[in-house]
Amino acid sequence: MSRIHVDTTINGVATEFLCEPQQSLLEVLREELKLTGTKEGCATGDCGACSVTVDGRLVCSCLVLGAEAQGRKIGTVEGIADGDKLHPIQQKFLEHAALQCGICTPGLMVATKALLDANPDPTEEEIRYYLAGNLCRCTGYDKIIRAVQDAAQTMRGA
Amino acid sequence: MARVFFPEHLTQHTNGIRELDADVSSFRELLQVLERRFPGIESRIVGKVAVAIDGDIIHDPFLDPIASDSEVYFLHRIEGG
Amino acid sequence: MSEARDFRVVGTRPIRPDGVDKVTGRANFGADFSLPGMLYAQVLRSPHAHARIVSIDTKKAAKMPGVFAVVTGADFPRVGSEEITGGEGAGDYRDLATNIMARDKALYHGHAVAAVAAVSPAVAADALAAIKVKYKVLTPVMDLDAAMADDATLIDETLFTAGLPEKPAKPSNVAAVMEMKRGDVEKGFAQADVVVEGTYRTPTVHQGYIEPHACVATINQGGQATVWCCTQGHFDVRSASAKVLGMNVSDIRVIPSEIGGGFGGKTTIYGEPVAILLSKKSGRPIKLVMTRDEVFRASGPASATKCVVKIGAKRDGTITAMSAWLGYEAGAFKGSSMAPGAMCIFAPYNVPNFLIRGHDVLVNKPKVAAYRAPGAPQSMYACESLLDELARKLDIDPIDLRMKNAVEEGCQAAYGPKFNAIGFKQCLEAAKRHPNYTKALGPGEGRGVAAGFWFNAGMQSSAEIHINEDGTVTVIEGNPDIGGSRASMALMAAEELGVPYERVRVQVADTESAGYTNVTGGSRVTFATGMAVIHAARDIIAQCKQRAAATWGVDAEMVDWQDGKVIPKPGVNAELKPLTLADIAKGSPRTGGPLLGRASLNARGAGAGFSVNMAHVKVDTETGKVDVLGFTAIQDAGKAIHPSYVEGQMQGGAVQGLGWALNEEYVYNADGVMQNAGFLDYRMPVASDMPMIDTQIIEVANPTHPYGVRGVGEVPIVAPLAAAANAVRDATGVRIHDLPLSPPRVLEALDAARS
Amino acid sequence: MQSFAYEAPATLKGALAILKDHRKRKCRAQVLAGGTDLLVQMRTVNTAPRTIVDVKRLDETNELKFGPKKTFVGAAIPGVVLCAQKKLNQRHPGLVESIDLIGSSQILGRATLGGNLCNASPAGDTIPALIANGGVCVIASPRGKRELPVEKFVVGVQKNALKSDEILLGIRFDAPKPRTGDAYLRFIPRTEMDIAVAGAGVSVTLDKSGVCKAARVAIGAVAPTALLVPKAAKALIGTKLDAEALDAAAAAASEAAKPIDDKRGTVVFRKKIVGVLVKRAAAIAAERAKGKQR
Repeated sequence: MSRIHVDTTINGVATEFLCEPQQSLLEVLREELKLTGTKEGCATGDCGACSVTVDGRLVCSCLVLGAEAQGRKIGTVEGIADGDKLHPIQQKFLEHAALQCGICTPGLMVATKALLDANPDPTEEEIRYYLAGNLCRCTGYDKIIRAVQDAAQTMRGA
Repeated sequence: MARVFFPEHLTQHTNGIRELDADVSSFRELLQVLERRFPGIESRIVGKVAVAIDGDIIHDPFLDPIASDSEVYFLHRIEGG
Repeated sequence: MSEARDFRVVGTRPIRPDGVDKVTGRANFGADFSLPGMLYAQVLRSPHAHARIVSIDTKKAAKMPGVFAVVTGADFPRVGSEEITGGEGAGDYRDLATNIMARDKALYHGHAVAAVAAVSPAVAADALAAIKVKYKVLTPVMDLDAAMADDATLIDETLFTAGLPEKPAKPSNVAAVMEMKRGDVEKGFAQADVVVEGTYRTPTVHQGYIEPHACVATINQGGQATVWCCTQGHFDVRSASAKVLGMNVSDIRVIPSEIGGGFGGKTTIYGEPVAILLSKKSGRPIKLVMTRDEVFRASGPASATKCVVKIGAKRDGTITAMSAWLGYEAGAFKGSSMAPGAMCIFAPYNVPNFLIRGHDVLVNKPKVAAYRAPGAPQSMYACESLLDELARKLDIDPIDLRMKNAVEEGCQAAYGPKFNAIGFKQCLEAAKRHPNYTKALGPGEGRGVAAGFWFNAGMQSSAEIHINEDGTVTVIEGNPDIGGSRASMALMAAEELGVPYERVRVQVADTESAGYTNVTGGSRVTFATGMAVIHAARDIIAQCKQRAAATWGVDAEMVDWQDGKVIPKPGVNAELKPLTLADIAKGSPRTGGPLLGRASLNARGAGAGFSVNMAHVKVDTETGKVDVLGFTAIQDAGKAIHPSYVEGQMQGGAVQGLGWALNEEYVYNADGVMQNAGFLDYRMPVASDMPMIDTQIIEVANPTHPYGVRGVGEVPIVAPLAAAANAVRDATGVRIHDLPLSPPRVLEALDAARS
Repeated sequence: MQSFAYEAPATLKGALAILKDHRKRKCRAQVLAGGTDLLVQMRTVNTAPRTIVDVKRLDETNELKFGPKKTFVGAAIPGVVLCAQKKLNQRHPGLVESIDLIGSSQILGRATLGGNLCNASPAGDTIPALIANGGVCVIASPRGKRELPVEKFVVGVQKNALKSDEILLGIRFDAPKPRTGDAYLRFIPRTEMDIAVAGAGVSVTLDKSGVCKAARVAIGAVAPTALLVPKAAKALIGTKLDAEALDAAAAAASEAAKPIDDKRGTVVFRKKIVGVLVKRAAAIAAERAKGKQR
C-alpha cells in the first residue's frame, strides 16, 4: 500500500504528511500529527467531537480523507486561541461552566467559531440547530447555548 | 439499649428475627454480640451490607460508636454511578 | 457538625482550574496517550447473542506480518468465584473476568472472544478476520418474560436463585430475589378508598458518554504494569485488573487520564487487563480503544425493567399501602441495580404498609453497569407515574398529593433508617410556588410533575495538601474530575485556609501518588473527598498554629487561626505580627520542614437527595411526536459549593432522563443483535431537541458534612422519566406505560384511544 | 489483490479515463463527492479496497447555473453552499429544504446533491424533492453525455443507474412555471441528526384563480426507492387544494407506500405519517405558489 504525500496548511502552518489512501483526516491529525485536541466520539459523523474546518467550512474530520487535505487550509481546536490569549468563545465557555467532562468541548469550540464567523448574531434556535451535530451528554446544552450567546455579544462588541 | 433492625434477606440468618435490642457502645461490640447469638452472621455482614447508625449510612463500620438510644439498620450496599 | 456560617469563596462561581486545557485541546483524554513502540489492539467479538464456543483457531492470525500477540480466554488465569464488595450490582470477580474475555460461552452479541496486537489498526483488523471461531449457536434469551418463563433456556446452568429461604431445586435465569416489607400490605389496601395499579416497562439504555473506553498499558519483564486509562476510579481499575490477572495490586500502577463522561459506565473494567496481557505477550506497549459500536454492544448499559406497582389511598390522599413487583435485567451476568431500585421506589413517602419484591434476571445482553442513580429511574418512573394517576382519580393536585405523604426529618425511610435533615418538602413547596407550575398551557400541551430520590454515597477518600514555599496551595486527591470537581476541591481548600481560590491548584493523582479513594460516582466526590480536603486543610491549620507558636516562643494554646493567619490570643505579646500561610511556609525549614496536611476517611452520613421536576410538552397528535417546551429541575443540594456545576448536574441529568423517556432504547432483532449501535439511531437528545432547563437549588444543610454538602450528581436523572410521561398524559389524556414515548408508540396509543 | 488508492483528477477527461481503465482491468473504482456516506460504508458494511476517485476538483461537478429557462446544479457542490443560494431558494425552496435536512452543519459542509442521489438510500431526503421538481440527471461517460429523470436514476436500495465508467455531473431543472411552489417535509423522532422515517416532496402549479393545474407528489423512506405518486397528484389537480383535496392526496400517498418495519419505524406508522407529510407539504407548496401569484 503506497502512502500518499500531502501538502496542507494546519492552523496557518504549512504542514506535510504521509497517509494511507483510506485514512481519515481525523486519524491523520491524531495519529500522524499528534494533534489530539480533535476527539473521536463515533467515527461516523454523528457526534461532532472531531469537528474541524477545511477551507473555512465546518466538517467532521472523521468523514474527510487525509488525502483530501492536499492544498487545503485545515483549522482545529489548537488554532482557536490567539497565541497566549484565549478566544472569546473559549473564555465564555469557561465563565459559563459550559463544559463538564470536556470531551465535546474542542468540537464545540470549532463549530461555534464557524457559526459566529458566518452569523454574528444568531437566535437561540439558530444556535441550537447549528450545533445539533455536536453531542454533549453532560450539560443538557443549557450553559453551552448561554456561553455561545454571550460570546457572540462579546465578539460583536469587540 | 440500642435497637437493631435486620432487612428481609438477613432474617434468614437471625432465625426470622427482624429486630432486637443490644447493649453495646460500638459497632464492633454489636458484631460480637450478633455473632455469638447467630453464629456465622458476621460473614454475612462484614463487607456485604451497609449499616445505618442513627440515619448515617456507613460502608464497613467498625469502631463507630452506638449510643443507648441509637437505631442500627442493616441495608444493601449502595455505591451509585 | 455542619456550621451555619457565611462562606467567603464557597458558593461563588470561579473558572475551573483545568478549564483552559479543556477549551484549547490540551487536556489528554483516554485515547490521547501514546508510547514509543506502541501497538494497536483490537478485539474479536461474538456475532451471536448466545452460543457455545466450540473452538478458536488463532494460528493464521498470529503468523501474519505486523501481528505481535493474540490472546483468548485460555490465556487468562481462571478466576474463582468471589463477591466484589463494591456497591449494588458489583457482582463476582469470576463473572467480571468472563465478561472481559469469554471462555466456553459467548453470552451476548459483542462478547469478547479474542484480541490481537499489531503495528496498525488496519493490520489488527486483518488479523481479527483471520481468527476462526466455531460456535454452536444457542437460543438467545432477550427479555425478562422470556428469561423467567418456566421453559426458559438457561444462560448459566449452574445459577441458582439467591435470596430464597433455601436453595431451589432447579437452576434459573433469576439470579436473585429480594423482599422488603412493612406492616400488612393487604390490610393497607383494604383500608384504601382508592386503589390504582399499573405495569410499566423501561428499555435497555446506555449512559452515552461521548468518549469511548480507552487505555494504554505496558508491563515489563519484572511483571510491573502501568496503565493509562479513562476511568471513574483508577483504584478500582487496579484492584479489578489485579484480580482478573492474578497480579499483586502493588504491581499495577494506574494513571487516570481526563475522562470524557462516565455516568457510572466507567466504574468497571473492560480492555485494561486485555491490554496488559497483550503487552506481556508482545513485549510492547498496547493501545486499546473501543469503537462507538463496541461501546454500545459490549460496555455496560442500564437494566431494562418491568415494574408492577399498586397504590392504595384514602379520599384525602393519605397513602395506606403500596406494593411493587420489580424485574431488572442484569445482562449476561448477575448483578443488576435491582436492590437500589427497590430501596428507592417508595423512599420519598411515608407508607404504613408496603411489600416490594425484586428480581435480578439474566438475559443475553451485555452485563449492565451503573448508570446515574442505578436502578432508581426505572422503579421511580413506575411509582411516580402511578401517583399521577392516583392524583387524577382523587382529583388532588399532584404536588399536594406528594406533600401529604412526603417524608421529612425523623421519618423512617422505606429502606430502613430514619432520615436526618432532608429537603423533600422544601422542593415540593418550591415547585408549587414556581411560575412554571402555573404557566398557561397552549393546545396540545401538557405539564407533568414527578419526584426523585437518591441516597448519595460516602465511602473512602484521601487528600493531601502541600503548602508551597510561596504560600500557594497544592491539593492532591484521587477522584478523576468529570464535572468540575477540581474547582469544588479548590474552593473548599481556599475556604478553610483563607487563601484566594486562584492560589489553590488541584492534582488528580495516580494510584501510587494519592491515597486510596473510591470511584468518582455515587455523588460522593464533593461530599466525601471534599470532607477529606477540608480535614487535610484543618491538619495544615493545626500545624501552622504550632509553628507560629514555636516561632513566637509561646504555647500553642496562646495562638489562634483567623482568616488565613495565625494571630496571638488577646493578652499575648502585642508586638507579635500575625503570620500568614505564606510567612509560615517561608519559615517552614526552620520550624520542622515542609507543610504537609493529610486526611483519609471512610465518610459516613451522605445526605439523602431529593428533587422535584416539572416537564412542559407539546404532542403532535397526527405524528405522535413529543416536543419538550420547558423543563424545571428543583433539587436539594445541601450546600452548593460551585453553583454552576450543581446546576450543570441538574440540567445534564434532566436531558439524559428526557432522552430515556422519549427516544433512547436498545433495538434488538430476533437473533439478539442490537440494530441501532450508533449515535445515528440510538438517538440521544441534540441541542435543538431541548429547551433551556430551569433550575432551582434548595439548600438544606447535610448535618454530617462540615459545609452541609450532600451529593447532587445522580438525583437529577431520576424524576424526568415520569415527569415527561405525566406531561404526555396531561397533553393527550392517554397514559402510555412503556418507555420510550417514541412517536410510533405515542401515535399507536392515541389512535387506539380515538377508535 | 487490489489495494486502496486515491485520485483527485483535475479534469472530467482525466476522471473518466481513470474509471474506464479500472473497468477494463476489472478493478473497483468508486466516485467520491462529499463522502459522508461513502466513508462510513467503507469502514463498516463494505471494507474492500478500491480506488477512490474524488470528483470535487472538476469544473463540471461544481457548476451552478441559473438560466432563464433552466437551472443546473453541479453534483459535487456541498449542501452548505447550495442552501445559501438565493436563486435556488427562489426557484425550488422545497429542494433547498431537503438539502438542508441532510444532516448537521458538519455534514452539510461536505454532503452533496449528487452524493445523496447516487447513494440511493430509500430515505435520501433530496430524492423526493428532486422528483417533485422534475429533476433530470446529467451523466458523463467515455461515450459522451446522457440524461435520465431522477425517478429513473434510482433503481433500488442503494442502487443507481450509473455504469461503472459513468459520472453524475449534476441535476438539471426546468425553471418553475408561474404560480408554482414546492415543499419537502420529512418525519424524524428528533429535530435533527436522524434519517427520515418518511419524507414527502410536493410541487404544485396554480392557475390565476388558485386552482391546481399541475402537481407532482413524491414520497421517500416508504419503499425501496422514492416513489412518484401520480394518484396523489391527481387528487390535487383541479382543486383549490382545500382540506378534502389534501386528505385525498394523503390517502393516496399512504396507499402507495410500501414500507418495512425496521429500527426507524413500523409499516403502520410509516403509512400514516407519509400521508400527514404529503398533506402538510402540499399546503406549504400551495402557499408558496400563491405567494408567487403576482
